[in-house]
Amino acid sequence: MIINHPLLGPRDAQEFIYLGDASLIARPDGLTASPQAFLDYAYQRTNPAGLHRELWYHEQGDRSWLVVTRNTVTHEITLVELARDVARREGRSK
Amino acid sequence: MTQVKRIAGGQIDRTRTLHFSFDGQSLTGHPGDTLASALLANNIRLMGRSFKYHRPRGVFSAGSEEPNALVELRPGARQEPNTRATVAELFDGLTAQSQNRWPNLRFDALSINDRLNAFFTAGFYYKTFMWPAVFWEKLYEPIIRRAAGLGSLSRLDDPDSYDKGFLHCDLLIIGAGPAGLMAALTAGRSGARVILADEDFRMGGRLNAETYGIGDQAGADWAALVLEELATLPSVRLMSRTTILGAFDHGIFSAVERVSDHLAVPLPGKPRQTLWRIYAKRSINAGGATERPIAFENNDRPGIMLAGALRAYANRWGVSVGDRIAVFTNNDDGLRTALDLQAKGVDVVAVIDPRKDGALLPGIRHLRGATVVDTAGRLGLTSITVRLGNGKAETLAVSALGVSGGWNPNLNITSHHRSRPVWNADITAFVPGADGPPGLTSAGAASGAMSTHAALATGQAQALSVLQALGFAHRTDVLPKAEDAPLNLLPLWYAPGGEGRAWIDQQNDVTVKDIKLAHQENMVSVEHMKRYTTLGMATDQGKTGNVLGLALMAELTGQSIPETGTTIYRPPYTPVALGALAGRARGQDFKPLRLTPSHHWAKEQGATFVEVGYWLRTQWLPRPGETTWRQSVDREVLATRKSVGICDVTTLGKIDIQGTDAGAFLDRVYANTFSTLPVGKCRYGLMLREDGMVFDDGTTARLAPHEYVMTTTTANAVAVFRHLEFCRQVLWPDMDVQLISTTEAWAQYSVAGPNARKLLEKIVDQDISDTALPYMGCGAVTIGGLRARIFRISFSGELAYEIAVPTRYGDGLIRRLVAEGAAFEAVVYGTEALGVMRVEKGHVAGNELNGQSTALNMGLGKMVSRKKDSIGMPLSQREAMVAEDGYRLVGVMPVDKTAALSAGSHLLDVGAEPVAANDGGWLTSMVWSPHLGSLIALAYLKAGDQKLGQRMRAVNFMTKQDTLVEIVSPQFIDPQGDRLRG
Amino acid sequence: MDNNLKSLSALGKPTALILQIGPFKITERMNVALASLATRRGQGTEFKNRAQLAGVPLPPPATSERNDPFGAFWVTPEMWFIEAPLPMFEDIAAKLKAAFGDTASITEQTDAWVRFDLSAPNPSHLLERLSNIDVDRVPDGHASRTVIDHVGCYLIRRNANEVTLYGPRSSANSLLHAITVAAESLL
Amino acid sequence: MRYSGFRVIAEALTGHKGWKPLWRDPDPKAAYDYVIVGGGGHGLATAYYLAKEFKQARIAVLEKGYLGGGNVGRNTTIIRSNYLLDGNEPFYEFSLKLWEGLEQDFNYNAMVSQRGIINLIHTDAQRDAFTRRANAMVLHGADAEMLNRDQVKALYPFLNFDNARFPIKGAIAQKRGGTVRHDAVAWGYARGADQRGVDLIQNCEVIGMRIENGRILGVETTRGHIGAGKVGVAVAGASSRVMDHAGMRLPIESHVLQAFVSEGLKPLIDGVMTFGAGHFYVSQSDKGGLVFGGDIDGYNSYAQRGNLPVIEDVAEGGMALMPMLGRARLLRAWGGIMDMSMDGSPIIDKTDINGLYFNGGWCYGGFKATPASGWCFAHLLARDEPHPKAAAYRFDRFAKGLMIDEKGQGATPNLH
Repeated sequence: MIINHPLLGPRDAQEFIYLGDASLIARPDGLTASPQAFLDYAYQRTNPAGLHRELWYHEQGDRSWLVVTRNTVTHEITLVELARDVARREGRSK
Repeated sequence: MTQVKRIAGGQIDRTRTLHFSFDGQSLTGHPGDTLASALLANNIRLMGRSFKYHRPRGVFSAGSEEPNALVELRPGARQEPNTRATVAELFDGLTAQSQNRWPNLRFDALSINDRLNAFFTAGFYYKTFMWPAVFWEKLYEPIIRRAAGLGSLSRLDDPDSYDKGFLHCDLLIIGAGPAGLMAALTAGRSGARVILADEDFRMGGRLNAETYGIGDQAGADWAALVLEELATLPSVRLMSRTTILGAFDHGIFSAVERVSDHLAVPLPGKPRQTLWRIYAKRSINAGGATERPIAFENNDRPGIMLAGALRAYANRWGVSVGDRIAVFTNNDDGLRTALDLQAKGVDVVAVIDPRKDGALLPGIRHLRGATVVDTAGRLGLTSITVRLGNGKAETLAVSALGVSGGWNPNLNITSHHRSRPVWNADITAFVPGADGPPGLTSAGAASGAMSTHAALATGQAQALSVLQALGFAHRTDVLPKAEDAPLNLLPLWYAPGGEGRAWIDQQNDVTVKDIKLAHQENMVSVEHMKRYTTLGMATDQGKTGNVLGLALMAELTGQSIPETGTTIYRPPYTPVALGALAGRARGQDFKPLRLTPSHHWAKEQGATFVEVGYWLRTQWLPRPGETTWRQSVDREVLATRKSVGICDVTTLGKIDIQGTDAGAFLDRVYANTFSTLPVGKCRYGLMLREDGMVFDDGTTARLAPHEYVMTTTTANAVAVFRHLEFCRQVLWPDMDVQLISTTEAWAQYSVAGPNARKLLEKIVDQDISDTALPYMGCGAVTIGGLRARIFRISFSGELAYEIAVPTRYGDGLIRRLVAEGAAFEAVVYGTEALGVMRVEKGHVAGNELNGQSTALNMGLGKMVSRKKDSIGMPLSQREAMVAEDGYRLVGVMPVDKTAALSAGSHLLDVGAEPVAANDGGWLTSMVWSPHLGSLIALAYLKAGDQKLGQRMRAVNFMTKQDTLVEIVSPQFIDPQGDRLRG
Repeated sequence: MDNNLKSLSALGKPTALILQIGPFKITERMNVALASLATRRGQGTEFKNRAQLAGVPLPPPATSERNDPFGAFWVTPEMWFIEAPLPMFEDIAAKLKAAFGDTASITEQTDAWVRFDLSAPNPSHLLERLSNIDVDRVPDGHASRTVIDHVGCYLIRRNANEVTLYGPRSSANSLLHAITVAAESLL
Repeated sequence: MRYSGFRVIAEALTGHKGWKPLWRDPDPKAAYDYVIVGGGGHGLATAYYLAKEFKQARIAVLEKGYLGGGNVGRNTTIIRSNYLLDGNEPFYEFSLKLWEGLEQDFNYNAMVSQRGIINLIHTDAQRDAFTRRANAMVLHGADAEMLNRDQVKALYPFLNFDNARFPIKGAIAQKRGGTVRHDAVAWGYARGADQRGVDLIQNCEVIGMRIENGRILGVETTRGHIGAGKVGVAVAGASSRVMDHAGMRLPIESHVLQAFVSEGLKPLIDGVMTFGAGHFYVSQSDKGGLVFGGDIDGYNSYAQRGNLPVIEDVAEGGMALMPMLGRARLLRAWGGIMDMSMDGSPIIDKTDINGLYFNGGWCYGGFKATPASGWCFAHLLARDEPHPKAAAYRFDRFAKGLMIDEKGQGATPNLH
């Protein structure tokens, strides 16, 4: 696969490490979240057959975490963003 | 007998003679020959045996689709089983032998299977060999396994090397026949970056095997001219002997280039083959088509081959396979075989043509409405039986028969993304589906455009559309004139005769009867049929047989072929040497080596090294007179505890963490707190995974208000860094934290033992007294003015420091430490002694950090601060993970100090049955403590903290050890830590 | 006793390696200091001012830039590796810290890497066997990370005939081995 | 009809006219007591044991494609019970025992062949961990042995003992491990179930579930509505897709695992071998092909095909272990969709919806589990309580912190 890195252009997916669903961005606060909310965050996955937003890390590249929108049936990639930008957009800060 | 079957013409160099041998027989051929063409030239038709029935077999094709003529090529360690003689390029000194036969090719004992064929039907083995049950492994299966397989490996290490590489292009063209050449010319002339790859050693495809022309030249001459021009275009790369193996996601293709397979031995330094990963913006499959046979009884004898192959041998290689030949064809292309051979003076006995209508060939006995229904000849074809249009049978004496049932587009690669081929009734064949790999289109016969004109036209058109899409200026050249004749094919898959067998999959011996049986037993879906009969599972991957089998099943079920199903292909296109896929990564080069700064010194000292991940670390350093590793390790441990020892700890991961939020960041990623750590101090940190299990541990030092250096375990250095980046970029993107690995930047040595300070005082420029540098202190120092770092931390339990200098000075520092240490009888110790001392001290390491253990299990539960949120804290509090009877880290000592003990032993209560219900835990690490004069171990024991002082059994069924042990504190020495603070 | 420790090259030799294999010249460079330079959050403007003042180039992603005595190549968002000559910049991190103050996080990297400079009429003939970077087509100054026989390296195209490789120091021998085997296969 | 050697001979002498279809192709009935979704190994085994061992009737298996077309038809055919943890080992040992009597039980030769499995050891830490495992296996009544380097060399002298980057130091062995002809497992169970009245319905995809008041009433399929007393879902890689019809999210990701076969070779490797320092395992089939594989590709996928890096990685492992393999050829590569769970262990459990049961999360280890999975799922369906051997495979283990994490990798499915 080729991941079109937002800063570096097309790069072989072999350079990346895959983590999983981009829902892992939305980590609940460990002091205030309900146990169920934390369990869902850590363990439950939508696992769609189709568009999937997922986290990839450019380990053999610039070390950026990316959010890749990819079709899990065709492997077509339609969007690649820096995970940091996505995280901020989703309200994460410090 | 020298090449008695040679006839005029062909693209072989008759001025040079190559010597080779087959089954020990010395033979000759010419450059340009394949092994198959050379054997045929020498009138050798029998080349192999089939898989199941051990039927005599000869060449069936003239290309990579060959199912029958498989040989073991080359001698000794280079022996290469199942090599298709049809693609093996002849070289001087080639040796080949036949395979899957015993004692020899002509008399094969297992041809008894052929006589017993009535029993060996499809799937017969599923129905028998079940009684008695033990006979399967003891009797039946060994017999089956002995007969299994085709060729054999030498069992010797492959002496050749392999290479890998990466190529980029705008357009990859697969196949250099008329369509591929036209596409390459069109794209190359416009300046696009083109790779033209062809599996053959001579580009041109079918043009090399045909007599018709392009423009006013012979097809092969046109191809040569085009190739000449392409070679002058700087943006075009011509890759012959290169097979495109697979189409992967996003325009990535794998290709194997057979760099040296046409030589007896690769030239010095050269690989045998190179695996290329090709990144292509667009690609065109111009891989041509493969002829398919018609099934009829005994259609598998040597001398029977595809009609196109028969004329390829005549036209390209100057070989007439037989003196009297016949052709059985249901289409006009097959007629070319008869015409070409007749023109070359070969006796064409008859053309058997099931089509009733149409013109008769001039000067040839053209039997319309006829079929071939049987053949004869034990080791080679001697005659065929023809059912004439009037229903009568006639036997014709022939030594070669060309068969053509039509042509199947080579769409293999277009289905690598599981795109289903589409049935095209016009050409009675499957063509590539529209949903193939994005960016890949097909041209020429591969797309179903069967004439030469259509190949040129589609090749050009596909290239033009690629150029347009990629924004290249381009022009449309006038195509040269070429034949544009229709196939006029009458679908015919099977010409029934009597009760005999008609082969569909020649290599695996799948016959029409097998397909019928599969139908009878309701194995009718294509996949069931294939799996049940093994159709298409052979080394030719069903290139000639699959569609035939499908068509027959369609006839049996009364459905159309597309209703019956399609068959898709998987990579690789043709079988590929595993060596090529592995490339350079073999032997010592399997993975890179990481060497420590003290490596060269340690090697001089005769150290024993051990692999720790990619690192090589010193395991121990034997001294003269020491004959066992234990002597060396005991000495290293005792000397360290008595005076001072030095150990290279560079391999531990070191991550520089800076920024105004660095402390807060560490509080989030560690279970314990770091923001409160004073500058110039270190603290042991425990890092959890989000699921609450311990991930990693190590000391982290605060070098400046906004600068920390974290230590990780050697094993987890990379994973921890990745995790920290995740936390920094994804979870808390606005924290002011910067990360960089400094593992490699510093050569770091542990100096441990009562005299550690005294030794370092001789080396370090600054005051490192207990006051200046207390326990867990750290800071920048210098060594003779050279910048260095010192950390007063201990893994051994002794007074200890880690001293670091820029890596290039690491060799100098170890020599210096050893030299200065001589006054203290200092030792350098390796990972074994390190392990002994950490077990003695009760520190967890890799065996305890197994990813299945909590801080509580390790006795470190209090380190998990619940006052702050940190990774892993929330889930670490789940009920089973905080249970009081969970595993706890304990120490284990044998009651009898001479008793054996081993890691991996399980702990049972004294007197308890050795069953899982009584399993109390297990010994994680075991060492000989020279200090205590006993084997000692760490263990995870259920409710272990409540069992200190109790006696249990440590049981190892593997070594039959059952040792009475006492459960003790995991801190075997100095539990108060007095030595550390000394 | 002489208090000065002797230094060794990443390959474990007292001097730098120079190797000619056919058209390929491989030169180990020991005379380069290296440090990572990262912007502290919220300090972007001041950081850039300081860089300009100090003459430290800050090239955009996937590129390198020279401004003697400094060279720089982009590493990751808001981080660069800065090259400078040794021994003048033996304490490169300290020198940069002096220039950047609290606007940057700076970490010594000189000893973390081995540097091989490859010069040849067509370096891509060799590099296409080692790296998936399209060395022929990337512009001069291109700098990016790549993998060579499982070893993560930085590749900088200086010009059409010269390429720099930075590899992890501990794997220097493995990296050199990969380069030489590939080069020898092209003789 | 009963299969036997005598029958084969008799049929051979009479032109094979008497062989009957392996199974019927019935149209779906309006309703069944039990509807098993998924005609793969686990679904077919469930139906077989429901009928045979638990004496239930009115059972249907719904398969969206052809029987045995999922992972049971695309795996590397290995059986073993060399597990470490208490939650797993009894289950897999139960499965291995069922394998040992399977062919006689369902009267079909699936070529269950216990030629042994070894996992190579390259470090002392691995030896310690494998010793712990071997002892745990023995405590659970399974067989295990530790081999030293010489013993491994005696078994496979052609391994790379002399010039290896990661030298072989020994192995853990399970002699009762081995291989089974994978397709035959599906066919044997299918035939056995069909003979006991189970309706095997192919080309019948479940596209919805009818759930009212917290109870499942049936499934919507491409062949119409089918009513059901109980619905058991055993669809491996499609678990999340099918359970989504019931509005459930699962602790599962779907990943692609590739497997490989070489050209047919004369016998080389008798048993099964895994290479602990590389990502490689291999056995040789009764037809002579080397069957081998390595890691999963590592990203969520439903594509049933893999990519090049894993192919190269696996080949590198093979060459590192057996340098003779350079001259053997890879014949075919294929991909299957693995239901990778969050702790690497399966789930066989009820759901919060009455009458809906789930069987999945097998990762890439489902094949060896087929008999026990079928048996335990049938038990759960018939008795409404978990089989003791599968008691740990519950959904609530994550909430309780009772993960069964053999590899110790945590909630990252692609690392299991």
